[in-house]
Amino acid sequence: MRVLFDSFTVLAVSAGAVFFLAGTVGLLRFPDSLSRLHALTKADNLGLGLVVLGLLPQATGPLVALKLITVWLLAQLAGAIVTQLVARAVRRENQEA
Amino acid sequence: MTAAMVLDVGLALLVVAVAVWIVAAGSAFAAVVGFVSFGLLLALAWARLAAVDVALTEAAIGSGVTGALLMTAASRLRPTESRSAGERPGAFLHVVAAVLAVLVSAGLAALVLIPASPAPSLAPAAAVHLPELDVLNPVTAVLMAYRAVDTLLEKIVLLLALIGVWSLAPDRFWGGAPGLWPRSRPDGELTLLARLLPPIGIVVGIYILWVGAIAPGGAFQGGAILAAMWLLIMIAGLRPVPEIHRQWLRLVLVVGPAVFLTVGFAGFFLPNGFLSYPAQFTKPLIIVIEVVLTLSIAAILGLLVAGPPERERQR
Amino acid sequence: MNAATLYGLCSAALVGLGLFGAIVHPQPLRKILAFNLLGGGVFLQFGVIARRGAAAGMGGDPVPQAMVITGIVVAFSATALAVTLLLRLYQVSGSATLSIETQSSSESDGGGR
Amino acid sequence: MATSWRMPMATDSRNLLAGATTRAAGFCVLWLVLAGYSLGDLPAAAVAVAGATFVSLCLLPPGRWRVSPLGVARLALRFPGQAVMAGVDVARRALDPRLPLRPGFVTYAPRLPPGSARDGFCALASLMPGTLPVGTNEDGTLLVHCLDIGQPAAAQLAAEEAVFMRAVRDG
Repeated sequence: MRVLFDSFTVLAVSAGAVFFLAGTVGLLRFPDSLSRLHALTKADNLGLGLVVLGLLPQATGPLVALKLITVWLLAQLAGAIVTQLVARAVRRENQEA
Repeated sequence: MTAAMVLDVGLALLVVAVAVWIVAAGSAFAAVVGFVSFGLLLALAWARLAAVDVALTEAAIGSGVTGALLMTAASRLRPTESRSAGERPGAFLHVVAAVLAVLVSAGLAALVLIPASPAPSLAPAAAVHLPELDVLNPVTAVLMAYRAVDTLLEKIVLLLALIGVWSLAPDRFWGGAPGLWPRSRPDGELTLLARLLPPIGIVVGIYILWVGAIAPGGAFQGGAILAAMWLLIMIAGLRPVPEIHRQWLRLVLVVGPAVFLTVGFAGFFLPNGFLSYPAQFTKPLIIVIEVVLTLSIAAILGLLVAGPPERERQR
Repeated sequence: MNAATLYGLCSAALVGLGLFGAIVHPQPLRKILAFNLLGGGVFLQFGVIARRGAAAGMGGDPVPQAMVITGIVVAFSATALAVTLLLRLYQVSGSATLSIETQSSSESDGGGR
Repeated sequence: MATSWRMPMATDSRNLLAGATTRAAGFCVLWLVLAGYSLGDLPAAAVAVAGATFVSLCLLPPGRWRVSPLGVARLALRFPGQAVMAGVDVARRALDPRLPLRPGFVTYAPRLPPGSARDGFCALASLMPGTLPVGTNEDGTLLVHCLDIGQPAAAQLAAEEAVFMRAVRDG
């Protein structure tokens, strides 16, 4: 059972790392600021989600598991709002230019 | 090389790389963005040095609150940037500065590489009285008991800085409200965040304050979180920035240092004198001081970011 | 080499970089940033001393750690005051420069807002 | 918009009480998640929950949003799948050597009126595959940035909005 949980953790956290990597590659390769924002929020959110999912079997109790999920939800909220604030600033700058 | 060592080397290189970027960046705004990430990376370095209390303070104050302050300044000062490009010092000064910097760095590096042996430490001395203080976090014990006078003076420094900032306002704005952001229309998304996040931040901030007695955390870290929530509400325009002549505001600003000082002077009636606590009340007294200090710290940090008054006092 | 030595070298580099930036940057805001960099390096040096003083079951000497926490807050106070002085200078003179020639020329053409 | 810190004047006091109770329960859970269960923490927990509930009621008066538990459950169940699709979509494009992107703007006329419920929907849409609301046009429609304008972004947003509206609406 323990082995099953541990291998799940390794698998999910590695998959999460792959998405963080993909998000970073997108950040470097995508042509304009707004497209880069897509790369940053979506790939990284999924990456963090997978890391959290992978760590859930390692949690020592339901409260610790809930703490992990809370971290993910707060990161989602902040990511969604900040992305839009940056997007708005980019649009304003494009209009001025 | 172990995995932890790889992590440390990578982190140290990243910290230095971001520092180079801050010095070399083309625009001040880009440098400030670099500074915010520098603070967060530095917080990770502190955690790797087993100093979690400092890591929290660095992330909250060194990166977060300072970053907010510098970002406003950078956007306001943007028109002045192109002009100062012509004032760059010549090659000679560059060389002199580089030589000086390398010398200082080399001296510090030598100190690091040739450490004193045995390493000086006050940890055993700090550990001796921890049980009677009933405060399990040694850093909080140092801040609130052993070196309480430093902490008290630091509060006074914060207050003096705020008085200094306020006194830079033009006379006609004295007593009025700080301008905060040069933004008239609140953004929809920001308002949404300002409605949802502050209650969560209050729970987290009070938790960080409370846990400071037994684990990393304390008045500064908790106060910085509360200040950030207050700033978020004000920037989103959900509640006004208070006018600085308000009695309640000034009361909140001084209540922390005042209570601390009162307890400190009450120590004169005890064997150890100034800033010593009566044995049986040590923990409750420390908690009371920490709570009022947190309130004052949150208010002062928020108002330091908000800056001097920029609007006339409403009659 | 252990982690403390590594971060010690890192802090030495930060102090040098901060010092260099504070001298060569003409813009006061960049000087303030560089100064904070320098401060960060000095604080980290304290962290190394604290880590090496690990004893009595603690991960590090709590005294330097507490001093750094105080230092970070005081550094923030100084930064806030410096930034406000700078913004006020810009408000009254229309420029944010420390150069005497540029300042007097902007005063003569009225400056300010 | 800026008002002072006072409890909201509820037109319906039962509504206020219900809102306060559910929120306080939520903040209690948050405290337990952070601090764990300990009787000694009670004073701090009480202050934190009371403060958070008060501020929450001030900033977002109850009755401002009409929340349907069933709709929220449906939204929450849908969300992980959407997050996976969004992440996989971006990762595929980023890692493809040919970089298959056709970035561009789409206008979308939301059915939600302007307000915090619409802001919530925009935040959600920015986490959905391929779409990123950038701002509001002068005629009240949303300007949405898409990674691939070949995708049926408007239809996708409409489906998403329908699910969202069943969960949360401005009251």
